[in-house]
Amino acid sequence: MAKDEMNPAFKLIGTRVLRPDGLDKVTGRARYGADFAAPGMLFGAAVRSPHAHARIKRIDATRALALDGVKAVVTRADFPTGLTGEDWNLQENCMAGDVALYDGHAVAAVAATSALLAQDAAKLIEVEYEPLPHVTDVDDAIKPDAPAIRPGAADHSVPDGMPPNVVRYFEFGHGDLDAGFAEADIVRAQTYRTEATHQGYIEPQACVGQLGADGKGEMWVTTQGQWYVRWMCAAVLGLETAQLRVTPSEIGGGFGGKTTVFIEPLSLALSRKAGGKPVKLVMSRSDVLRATGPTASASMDVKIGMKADGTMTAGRAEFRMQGGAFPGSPLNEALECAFAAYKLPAVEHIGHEVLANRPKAAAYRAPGAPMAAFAVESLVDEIARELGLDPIAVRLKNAVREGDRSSYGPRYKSIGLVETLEAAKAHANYAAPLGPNQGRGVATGYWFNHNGDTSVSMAIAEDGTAQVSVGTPDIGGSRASLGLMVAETLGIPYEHVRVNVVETGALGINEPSHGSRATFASGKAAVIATEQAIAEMCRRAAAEWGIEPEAVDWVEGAAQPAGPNAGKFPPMKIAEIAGQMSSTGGPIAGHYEGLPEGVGASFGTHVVDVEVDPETGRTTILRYLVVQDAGRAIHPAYVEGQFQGGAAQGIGWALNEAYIYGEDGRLQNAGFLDYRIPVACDLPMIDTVIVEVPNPGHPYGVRGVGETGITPPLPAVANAIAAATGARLRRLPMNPPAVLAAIKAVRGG
Amino acid sequence: MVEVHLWSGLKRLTDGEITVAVEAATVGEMLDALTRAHPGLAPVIEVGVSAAIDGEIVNGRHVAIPPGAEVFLLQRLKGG
Amino acid sequence: MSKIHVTATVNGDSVEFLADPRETLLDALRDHLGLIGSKEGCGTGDCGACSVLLDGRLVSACLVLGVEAEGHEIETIEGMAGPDGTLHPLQRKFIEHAALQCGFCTPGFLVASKALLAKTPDPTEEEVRYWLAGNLCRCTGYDKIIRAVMDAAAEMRGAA
Amino acid sequence: MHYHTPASFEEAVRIAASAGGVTRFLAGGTDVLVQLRAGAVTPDDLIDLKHIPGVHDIAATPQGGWRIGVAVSGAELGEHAALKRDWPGVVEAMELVGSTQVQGRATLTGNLCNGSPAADSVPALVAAGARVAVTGPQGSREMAVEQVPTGPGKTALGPGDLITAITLPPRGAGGGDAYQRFIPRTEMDIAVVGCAVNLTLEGDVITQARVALGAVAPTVMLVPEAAEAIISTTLDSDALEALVKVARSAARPISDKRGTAEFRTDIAGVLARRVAELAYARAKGRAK
Repeated sequence: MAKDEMNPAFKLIGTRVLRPDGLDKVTGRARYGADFAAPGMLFGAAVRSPHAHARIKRIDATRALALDGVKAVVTRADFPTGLTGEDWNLQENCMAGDVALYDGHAVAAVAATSALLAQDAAKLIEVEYEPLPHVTDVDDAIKPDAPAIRPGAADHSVPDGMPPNVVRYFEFGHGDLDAGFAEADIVRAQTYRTEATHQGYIEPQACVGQLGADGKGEMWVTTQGQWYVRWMCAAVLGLETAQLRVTPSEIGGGFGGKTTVFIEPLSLALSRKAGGKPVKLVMSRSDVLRATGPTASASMDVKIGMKADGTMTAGRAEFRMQGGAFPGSPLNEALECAFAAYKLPAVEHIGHEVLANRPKAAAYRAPGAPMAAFAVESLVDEIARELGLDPIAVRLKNAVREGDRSSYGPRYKSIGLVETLEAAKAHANYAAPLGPNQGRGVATGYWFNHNGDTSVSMAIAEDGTAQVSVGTPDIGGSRASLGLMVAETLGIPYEHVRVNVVETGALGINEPSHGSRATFASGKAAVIATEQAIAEMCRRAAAEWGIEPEAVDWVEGAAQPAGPNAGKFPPMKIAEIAGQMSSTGGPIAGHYEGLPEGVGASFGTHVVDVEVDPETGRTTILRYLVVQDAGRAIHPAYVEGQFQGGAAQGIGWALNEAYIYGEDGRLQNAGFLDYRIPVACDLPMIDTVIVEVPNPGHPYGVRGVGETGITPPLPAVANAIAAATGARLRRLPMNPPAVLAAIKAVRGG
Repeated sequence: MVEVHLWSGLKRLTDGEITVAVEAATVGEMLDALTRAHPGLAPVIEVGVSAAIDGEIVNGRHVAIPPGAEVFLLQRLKGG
Repeated sequence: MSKIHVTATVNGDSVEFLADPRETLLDALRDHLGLIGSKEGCGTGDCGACSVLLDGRLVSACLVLGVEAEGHEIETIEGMAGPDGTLHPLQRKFIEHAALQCGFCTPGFLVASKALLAKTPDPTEEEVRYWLAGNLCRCTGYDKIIRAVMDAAAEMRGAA
Repeated sequence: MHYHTPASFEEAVRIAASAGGVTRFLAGGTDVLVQLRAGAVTPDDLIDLKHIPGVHDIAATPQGGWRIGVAVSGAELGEHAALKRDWPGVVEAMELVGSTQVQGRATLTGNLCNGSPAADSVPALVAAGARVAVTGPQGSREMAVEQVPTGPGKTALGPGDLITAITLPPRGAGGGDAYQRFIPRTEMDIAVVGCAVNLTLEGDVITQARVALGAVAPTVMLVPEAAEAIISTTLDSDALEALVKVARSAARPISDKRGTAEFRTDIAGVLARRVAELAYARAKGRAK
């Protein structure tokens, strides 16, 4: 069915309404993590390891505690023992036990009556370290003779005889690989490497925690998921989960980095030790970069076979990833996304997860997918170039469609890859003339999207306006899109709906705003809850009219008889029903608790033009086009915003962002000066095309849009640089020294 | 019977089998049956897995598996 | 360590506070005066989230000591809308253009953009981008922010 | 930390001389506050110079040069049309330091006293032949800017010494200067390499020149051989080629998080050529 045939005449869906939190955010009133204060509040500071790997021999807080106004010091000794699995990983990462595992690993924390005093006290806590051999590079960490970071950490998946730091091993695939490669006219294999990058949210982690001797606690925190903060803090501290109440603040960016805990359990531990006084902890930017979760770094071997006409016959990917001193790098996600865009008769994936002396990796926008895309989409481009084929034509020839078997096994349901490729091909940017030292790059990207535990409640107010309580913090305008869907469903003005992101006491559990799920999952849940409330309002009207509830329809914000046979009554508007609700049966509300099935995956295609200064190796982005399948854009401006923001992060990852560790294993660029995220003048306007192949699993056709956009830029930029210079870069970042060296290598001098 | 396609890395735990046929009407029953058939899979399933039923990735044990459905076991996915 | 008594004008109001000499103007605004609209994203002058006007000059409040404010005039995001709450055209255009996602960098961008338009009422896109290079945004890719500033500038020129 | 606001340089020197611990002078504060925040340096005494009369002034000297107060911000330099006309290279170099916000505070003197080999304004000051007036416990003296930095984070200023002004010489006829730096992004980075060229023409021929390089040695360095390579030439391709070669051989960079030694050496030559061409065009009145 053609898209426009499926597109009913929505009143609100697809309009660019003003976001409900806009006024607070342009006036400075909106309250973020560090903006909360509680009466009697103390201020905390953490002591962090200056070593990449060191045994903690002694911690002496005597001098700190002697300062007037210092109220509590906590170390690992203040946390419960006996945790296992991910609970133990979380606890160990929040506060080092016997061994500090990376530069920036917290080893103690202190609470005092002012922030300056807490910082002074932290400096007076004496920690005696015995430095141990360290390793930070993924390819070094996987060597058999690398320093063993956590013997015994390997899980059931690791076959015997693997090097000591391999903690997870993974393989999957299908088809006859040898036959596939034999069938190809050209087989190429290359190794690609990406460095770890940070989500780079501008708001550092911040929280105020309060915990009494009775085990009851409160927390105000910037987070993507207040229920995750609750269970994680409870697990780390050995508390009863429901005794903690966690209230999310406005959130200053997360991109996956705020789906876990770092300082939050420390503030509760300090509070408990300080007699239950609330304790505020705010990370510095350098703490954020050293000690919160960046993404993994990857080393990737890829092999692809292709016929001369561009048909891909086989693909193989073997990835090595380090996600810090803990398991949990996005290895399987990376491998499952690697060949997701291609119909391959034979494919094999192998993955090794390795420990290294770096902070525990956290999720970062489409975790794993950008690295995989860098490797696979670069090699597809290399082969297409060698065969003289158009990059979009090659991708169209092999593109997966509905019903095709995916590289990771299951068959695809409705997807829009072909539509994004066609739209990219048709866009003016794909035909724009290029000058000297300029080149064009194309790449596709994929993300599964996700549903997750979801609880939503909605209720009708006395005047017929509506409130919606959701558990997914609003990171990029989700209150606007949820408000649009509820208003559309109810048939009332958008302005009559207030969407609230609520604390953990108000709803059943929710997964965070991650996996591109907020608009899909909370949206679907809100629509279901709204339909319950509508059904109830129809029942109230039916009772009033003395007809069967089934004989009542809901049309444009009013109950009305379903047809001439149902009776002749004037429509009963929502305000009228709401105004009488106390006398017609009480509150009118709806709710949803569950795992909303029907997730729709999202493909995207990016086209970038660059100019490379052949004398300095500096890359300038001239044009950038994002084409992505949104399913349906509820609020197009915020869909475009997700596309543009993902592209900008990907461009940063491609060109200049990287974790730089010294020989001593310490992070050398723990600040925005040398951790170089794109600034306004680094980028052009970012053109967008929203493709809408509606997701049949969502009442309004929504797919998630947040994550796919960061996936194609890494290879798209690499492919454009190759087109501009003839030099192929297979390692990120493609910063000026790297590009200049590559240019010199191909030009012989 | 449901034919469950495993990822090939699990072969070590299933005596080399890459597809396992089990009697199950829901995801939960399928996972329990897999563990009974191949106890080595228990830690894998305990850590968390997703299932794809006719192309749709699901996480709930309650989700029904229609007769003749194509079922894949996948590692639990994360998002950012 | 004794604190110093500081008198300054903030958003047109005379204010007094006691500052530890190590505290920044940003600390003073947020912790002593309750003006939480200016944000700390880095503390090192690299992100612009704490942008304020000091005697009309755009500065990072994290790179000014609280004690240095003595006798000076400071304007923060809280002083940008009119006394009756009427939004400045930049504030309005940021909402209309969806120029914010998380909104954390927004106060800094607004204050910095206001300083730009006071100096350069008809900036080119390139001028806007370079002026705002010290204001980091991680959500938007800057596209809609630049459009909002250009549009506000056009409206303000028309209104003048 | 004690905070002082002396009303004269003499008083500032007295406070510094009587202070026992770590002392820092404060003008723009864009380096001092960053060090304070990082816990790298917490001064016992912080001496704010902004209350001293004249520190905010840009004044013409009787000889036709310029005297720049120690608290003049980069933004104020950039707004001074006459200074910018005479010494566009010095002004553009200072304007490259940090963001617009940092420009509102950062000063030439602070950029110099921070002792960074990558300081943007310093190569331009060196190429311009700028001098500093110093006051200290031993009295007052003058020195050339290139004598001030002695190593990364180190200067020739003794305890209690402080710079009271920077003086630029008269521009004279047929002169032009320029500064460029190389950074990975378009803004907000520390120079990977910086280069300033100041030259004077008679007709088409360069009669005087000074070339300075930044971030390729422990201090900003004046490169007389580079000047010699272009003096008595019309900056033809042979002269430019010689300049590139000399600039590269003068560079003694290290590899660090901002660039490799090889890259820096390469770029020193590229920038020397580009900057010399711009300075030449300015001297000819063909460029702003």
